[in-house]
Amino acid sequence: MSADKTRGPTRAKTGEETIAFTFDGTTYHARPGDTLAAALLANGVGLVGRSFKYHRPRGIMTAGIEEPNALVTVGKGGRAEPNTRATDLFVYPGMMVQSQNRWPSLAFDVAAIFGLAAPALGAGFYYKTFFGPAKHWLRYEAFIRRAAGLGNAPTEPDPDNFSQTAGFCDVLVVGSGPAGLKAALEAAEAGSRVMLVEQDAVPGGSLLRDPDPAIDPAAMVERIKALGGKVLLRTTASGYWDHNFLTLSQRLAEPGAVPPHGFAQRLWHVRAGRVVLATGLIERPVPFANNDHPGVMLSQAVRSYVRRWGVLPGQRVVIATNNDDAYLTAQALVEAGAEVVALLDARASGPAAPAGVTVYHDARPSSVTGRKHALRNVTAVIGGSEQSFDADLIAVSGGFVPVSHLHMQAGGKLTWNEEAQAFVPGETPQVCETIGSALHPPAAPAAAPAGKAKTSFVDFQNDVSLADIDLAWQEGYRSVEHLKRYTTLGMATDQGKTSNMTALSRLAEKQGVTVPQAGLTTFRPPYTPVTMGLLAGAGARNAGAHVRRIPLHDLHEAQEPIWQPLGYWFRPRAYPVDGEGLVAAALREAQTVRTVAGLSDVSTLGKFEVSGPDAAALLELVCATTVGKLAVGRGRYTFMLREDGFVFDDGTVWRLAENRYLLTSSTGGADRMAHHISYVRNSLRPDLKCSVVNVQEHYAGIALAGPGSRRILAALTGAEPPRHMGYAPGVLAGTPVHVLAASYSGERAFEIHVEATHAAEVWRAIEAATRAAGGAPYGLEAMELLRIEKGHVVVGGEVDGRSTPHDLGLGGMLNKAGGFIGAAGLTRPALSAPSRNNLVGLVSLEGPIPEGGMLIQRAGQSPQGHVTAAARRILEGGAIALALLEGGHKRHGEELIVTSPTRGEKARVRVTSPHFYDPAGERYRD
Amino acid sequence: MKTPYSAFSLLRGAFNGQKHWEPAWRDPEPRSSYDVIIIGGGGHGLAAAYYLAKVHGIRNVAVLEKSWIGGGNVGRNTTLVRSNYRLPQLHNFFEFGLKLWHNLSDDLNYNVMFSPRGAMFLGHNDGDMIKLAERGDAMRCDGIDAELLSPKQIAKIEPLLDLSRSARFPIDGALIQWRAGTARHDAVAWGYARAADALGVDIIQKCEVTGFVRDGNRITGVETTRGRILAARTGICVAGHSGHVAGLAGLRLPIEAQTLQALVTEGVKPMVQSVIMSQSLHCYISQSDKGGIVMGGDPDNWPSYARRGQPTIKEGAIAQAVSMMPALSRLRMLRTWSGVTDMSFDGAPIIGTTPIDGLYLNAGWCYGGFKATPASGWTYAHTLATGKPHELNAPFSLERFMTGATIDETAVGPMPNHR
Amino acid sequence: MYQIACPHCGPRAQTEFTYERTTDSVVDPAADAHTAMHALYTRANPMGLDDEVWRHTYGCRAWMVLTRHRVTHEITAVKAIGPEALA
Amino acid sequence: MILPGNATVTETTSITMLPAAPLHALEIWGNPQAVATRVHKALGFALPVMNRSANNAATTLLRFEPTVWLVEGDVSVLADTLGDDAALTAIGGGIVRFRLAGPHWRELLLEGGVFDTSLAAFPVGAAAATVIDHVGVRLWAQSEDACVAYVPASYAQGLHHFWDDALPLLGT
Repeated sequence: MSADKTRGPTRAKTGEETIAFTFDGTTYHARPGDTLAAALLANGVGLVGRSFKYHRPRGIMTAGIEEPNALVTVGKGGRAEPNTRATDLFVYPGMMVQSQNRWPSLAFDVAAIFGLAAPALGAGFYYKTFFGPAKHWLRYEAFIRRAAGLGNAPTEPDPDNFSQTAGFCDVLVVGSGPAGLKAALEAAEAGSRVMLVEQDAVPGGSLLRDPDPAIDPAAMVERIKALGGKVLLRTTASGYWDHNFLTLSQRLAEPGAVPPHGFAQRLWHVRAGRVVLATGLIERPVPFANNDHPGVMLSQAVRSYVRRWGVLPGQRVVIATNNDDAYLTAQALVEAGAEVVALLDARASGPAAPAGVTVYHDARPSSVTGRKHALRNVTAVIGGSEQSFDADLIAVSGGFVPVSHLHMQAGGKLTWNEEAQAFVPGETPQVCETIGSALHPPAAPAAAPAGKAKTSFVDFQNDVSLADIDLAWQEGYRSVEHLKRYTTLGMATDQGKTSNMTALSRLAEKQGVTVPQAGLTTFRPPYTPVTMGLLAGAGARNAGAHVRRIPLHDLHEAQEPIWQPLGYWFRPRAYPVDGEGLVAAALREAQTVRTVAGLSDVSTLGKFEVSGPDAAALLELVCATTVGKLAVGRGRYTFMLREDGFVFDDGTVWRLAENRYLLTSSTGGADRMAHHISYVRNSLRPDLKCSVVNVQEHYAGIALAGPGSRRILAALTGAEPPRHMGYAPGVLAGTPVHVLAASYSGERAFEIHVEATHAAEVWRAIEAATRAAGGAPYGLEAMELLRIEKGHVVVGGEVDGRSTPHDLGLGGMLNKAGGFIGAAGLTRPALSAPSRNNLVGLVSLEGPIPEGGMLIQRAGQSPQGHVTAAARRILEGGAIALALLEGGHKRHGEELIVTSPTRGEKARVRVTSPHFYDPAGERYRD
Repeated sequence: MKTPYSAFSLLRGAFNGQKHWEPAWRDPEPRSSYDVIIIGGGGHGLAAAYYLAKVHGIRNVAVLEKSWIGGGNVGRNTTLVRSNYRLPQLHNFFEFGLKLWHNLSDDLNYNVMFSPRGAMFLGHNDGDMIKLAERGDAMRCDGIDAELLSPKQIAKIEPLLDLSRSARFPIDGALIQWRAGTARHDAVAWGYARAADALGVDIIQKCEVTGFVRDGNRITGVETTRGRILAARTGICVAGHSGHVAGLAGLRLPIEAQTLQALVTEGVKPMVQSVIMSQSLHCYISQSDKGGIVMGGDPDNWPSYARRGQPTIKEGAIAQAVSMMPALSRLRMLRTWSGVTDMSFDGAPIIGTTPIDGLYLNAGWCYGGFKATPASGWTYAHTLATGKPHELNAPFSLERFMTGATIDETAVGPMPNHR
Repeated sequence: MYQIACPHCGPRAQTEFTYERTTDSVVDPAADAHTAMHALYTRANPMGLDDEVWRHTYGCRAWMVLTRHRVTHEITAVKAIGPEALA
Repeated sequence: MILPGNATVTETTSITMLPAAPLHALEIWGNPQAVATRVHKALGFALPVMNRSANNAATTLLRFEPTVWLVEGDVSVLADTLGDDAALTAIGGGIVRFRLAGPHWRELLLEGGVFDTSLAAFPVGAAAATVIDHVGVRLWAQSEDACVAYVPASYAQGLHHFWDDALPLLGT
């Protein structure tokens, strides 16, 4: 693209243009330190993007993070970052940039036709049309959705990591302008632990635009660092939360670039003793017709491009202002060799202008016309009459907005500065202060807009004009929040940084009140948008949930089992041999347990050692069954209730010694059980003399079950194993173990608990002996078949959080003396209503029983219950299931239908007792 | 009579600068008494007022809003609308509402942009899939649409989900409700307000209730920042602040106020077609018409009235979302917001009478109030008009906590912070 | 994220703590059913200070009562609860 | 796969999984002063105060909880001092010890963390329980140059990977 020599943005070549990058496929060259915006302007490119709604051509308006127009996609593949501000992106070698929201090209965008329909598409037009059934709206919507949106999201996974790091300091200073630098250095010199945060790539803030020979930012930064301070560049304080906690987002690499250490960004979680906000000002644009065209730029931005980057954004420049600051821009432009064709000052008087610059007072721009990359002409209302200027750039300043976002996020209040027409930070509830220009914005009196409302844009990205604000007012959307939501003002990626105050002024004018009376919108985090990957951190890979490994993971892995995720755990589900599938393997394993013996890993069970003279008293509070009468060396099944009387866990309790018990509970409930017991012991009964220690991970658990289990274990330990529900310590493979004679499978069975670090030896010994006897390891799936056939309930299945002990057939085991947690809740009438869902068994009369299926008497009926678990008889064959059925205890023998419409399955079943196998327990009792 | 909304009228406006539109609702002074006062100008309160006027012919109604209408939870949610609950009391209630949603734009003559694009719950293991089937079967038996999807079918709808087996929580399938979707939340409040106003309901903004007028065990009106206003029946409808307002009448509720956060990213071209939720993870994702990815997670599970969430809670939800859909990684979180939710003690709402005569309660919506707006308004209007619950809200009584007839969808018991 | 002054560990990040319930909803195991259910199922919900039971779950595991403001989130007092500890 | 003794070593930092050691929880529920005196006499040093450690050649005591001490090493002399006021419970099977050594160990522990590991806040000899990348861990500032982290065994591999991933960032 060849720049017009006398029009549009330009920069004299110096040979420093050493960094090559591409924009929409064209290669350009930039100097080190250039932002993309500076580099594009230097190469004569003024047209950078298209607006959201009307697809109007847009250029570069600012030189900072407030940029509403110049949004691009940078990078490729999984690193591509859409909607990146050209003003907040430092050029690096090989950088690839694409413009957005245009088709087929930036210069010719078909969707610009929306602009023609603009008169019918004012604020909230969509609320007034597209009626008909919701399905019709889906069709309109598909079209609207494609037209909306900005860039494209990547479709590949992100190759980079994101770090999240804790930070602590006495003083956190946000902003490295003159005020921030001074505050940070003073704090560091006073011995405080200091963090100084700057969103730019170099320190200095406004000094980069308006250098002060008396202040050397780089030297001050070095001094702060030497005093032990931390200075973070390319870092934005994006959130200010409770108790002086702030989140800082740091770029370790520019968007789209390959990061040097594999980490693209770092999120700092900082707790600060004191926070100093030196966040400066953002300049206000000026509303006039077509004020969104490339070549309309904020005055300070123009000065930044001229002074910091040596770029002339235009060569024939009109300046429009309501304050003194823009006169400095005139000065900078004149020094750089541009022609300032007019300085329009809305005020009746102003300071002296640079030599050769004509100042017009009582002068406001009313419209501009433009060509592709620059303006053609500026029209102004001067006094009462219009005058046109041949110009390629207009630098505007409508006053200044203090950056008070963090102050407000911290819960701070704002006060109105009438002279500056600006809200400035006031009181704050946190240990926080604002300093510098954000507290003292320059005077800038209000000036009424002079152009046509319809194309006088306020929110540039979302195409909200003065006319839209007027329409919202007319239709009764008069609170600021209604106005914003109705017009979408301030909802774009710049979050209204350049639009909020202009809109508020218009609203105040409509209401005939002052701006502070018209209201104020709140600022919530983030200050500038933050990548989701950064907020996810390492959790992007694992959802914030590390896999929990069982102690024998590697040993099982060697047998190539089918693994089963269970909460965060992974457990063997089956050990297939000879190409077996899951179903066949599980059935073989279960049959082996029923006929010979099997061993299984039960390490994830919740386990608690409770010791001390009051151990039994604590357990009788936690457990709903009796505990205190257990003899040493004996155990029993138990269950626990929530305070509302419903069953929430079950397990076994064993008296290991006079004052020592072992309580087991379900895998899934182990963490909440640990918390619950701690609550009961420490909060409710701190007086009890006992110790509760969570030994879930200390002990690995191995279940050995089957008719041959007793003989196998006796041989391994050299001792007669305990009888059913007995406990004995023992030694197996040279390792001390606890042997608990408990049966989940319905066979004679033992749990062998061993310190996890020695579990492998014990497992190997038991496995060898079991295999020698014709047995085999079994996984969760076989365990499920065994327990369903036996009619044992499982937490998360039949124990569904809505069942009472009576529902589950456990009512008879309740501690008659009461006094346990949940006893009070259990007395409520609905917990003993006859229509409650009760645990029953189902035997199929026809067809396999779908798990989760609904129980009905006839088609079309509302369900009366559901199948909680289905299986087949292990040795006999035939489908069985456990179910919860309305009034089920009294419905044994009834015939019902199990239906699963989502799977198209159905079965005819008979209701039975849930105990299909050895209901008397003869197979494990002596 | 207001100018009806239509494409024709919009086109007419193209030639007159849209100068023909009147205010969507009036700004009346409060009268000294009404038949019914509804405290709270949120979605539910405005909907209840609309149905009182439309269905029950009771038009002498005031909606009192302490701030601006729609500024509470109806304006700060993630706009999901669905009826895919496991428990019959819940799915029947929400299904009634879903049917109202499908015709709401026409009914109100205000496009609320209800978009039935489908809402899916992902399952990540066999246990999840059985629970999803159970839920779907329960719904289907009661005549509500639900369909199980295989990973291949999911891939056709949401190709950007990580459907690989190496995902931390691999996706085994999903339960989708096609008739579920999203709506434009502000439009719901504004649409109900405009329609209620047209039927004569007084919508009174900047009018905070500071106390109740009491005669024995009967409430006869309210004290407000704009004076005393009397009414035969007064309905509380201030979810988020129910505990506080009921406290003014001396009631302690089975409710704890918690913060629920949500966020939206910068807009991108369409990448998420449906509403994605998960049976095992605690985040939900959809894409707005403007292109922003809207998502949320679990509440900050401790009590607060501040509309100010904690960053780490949000980061946890985002980690889950990015792990499910890695393409979200380079999108940027643009805006966050929080609502104050009424966490009830079984997770289900409370709509009905109270121990005090003349005082009615609509509360306890937890994080599911938006989708309930039409059904809640409809049944609350019925209750306010007749003094008795509609059959759909009868199970959601305040007494159920003391009797034990709780409606506990997630089955975690009485502690809202465990929910 | 709050900073909570654990009586045993000093100021720590809220991430390490879990909220349990308000002190007025602690159910005495010996209470009669009505009292117990009333405590379990109702809250005062003040828009101001309330006393709450918290636990330093991912720290010293001890329990404590926080007096915390529901709107400003200011924590005005922290009191240890639990078995008698060695100083 | 990580086996005991496995380590990650860079130029400046090493992460070493230590061999299993006897670990016990010592919980005191009654007469704390009397127990403290008896323990002091038996061990030759006083029970450490909250979030501090104390040790001799055979035994190290770390106090992470108001009523519970983590005892590393020999407990034989302790067992006789407890009476009906306290108990010892073995927990070593469930905990993996990592030694994080080198000048950047404090910085490494800030990754995914919430606890201030600076020298002022966490001096040598200090002990603290906290959470790192969603995992509850216990830390002991063993020396200027090294820290011991006690990690739940099931999470040990996950956390080791997390720390390995973070190593390139240290000192940058």
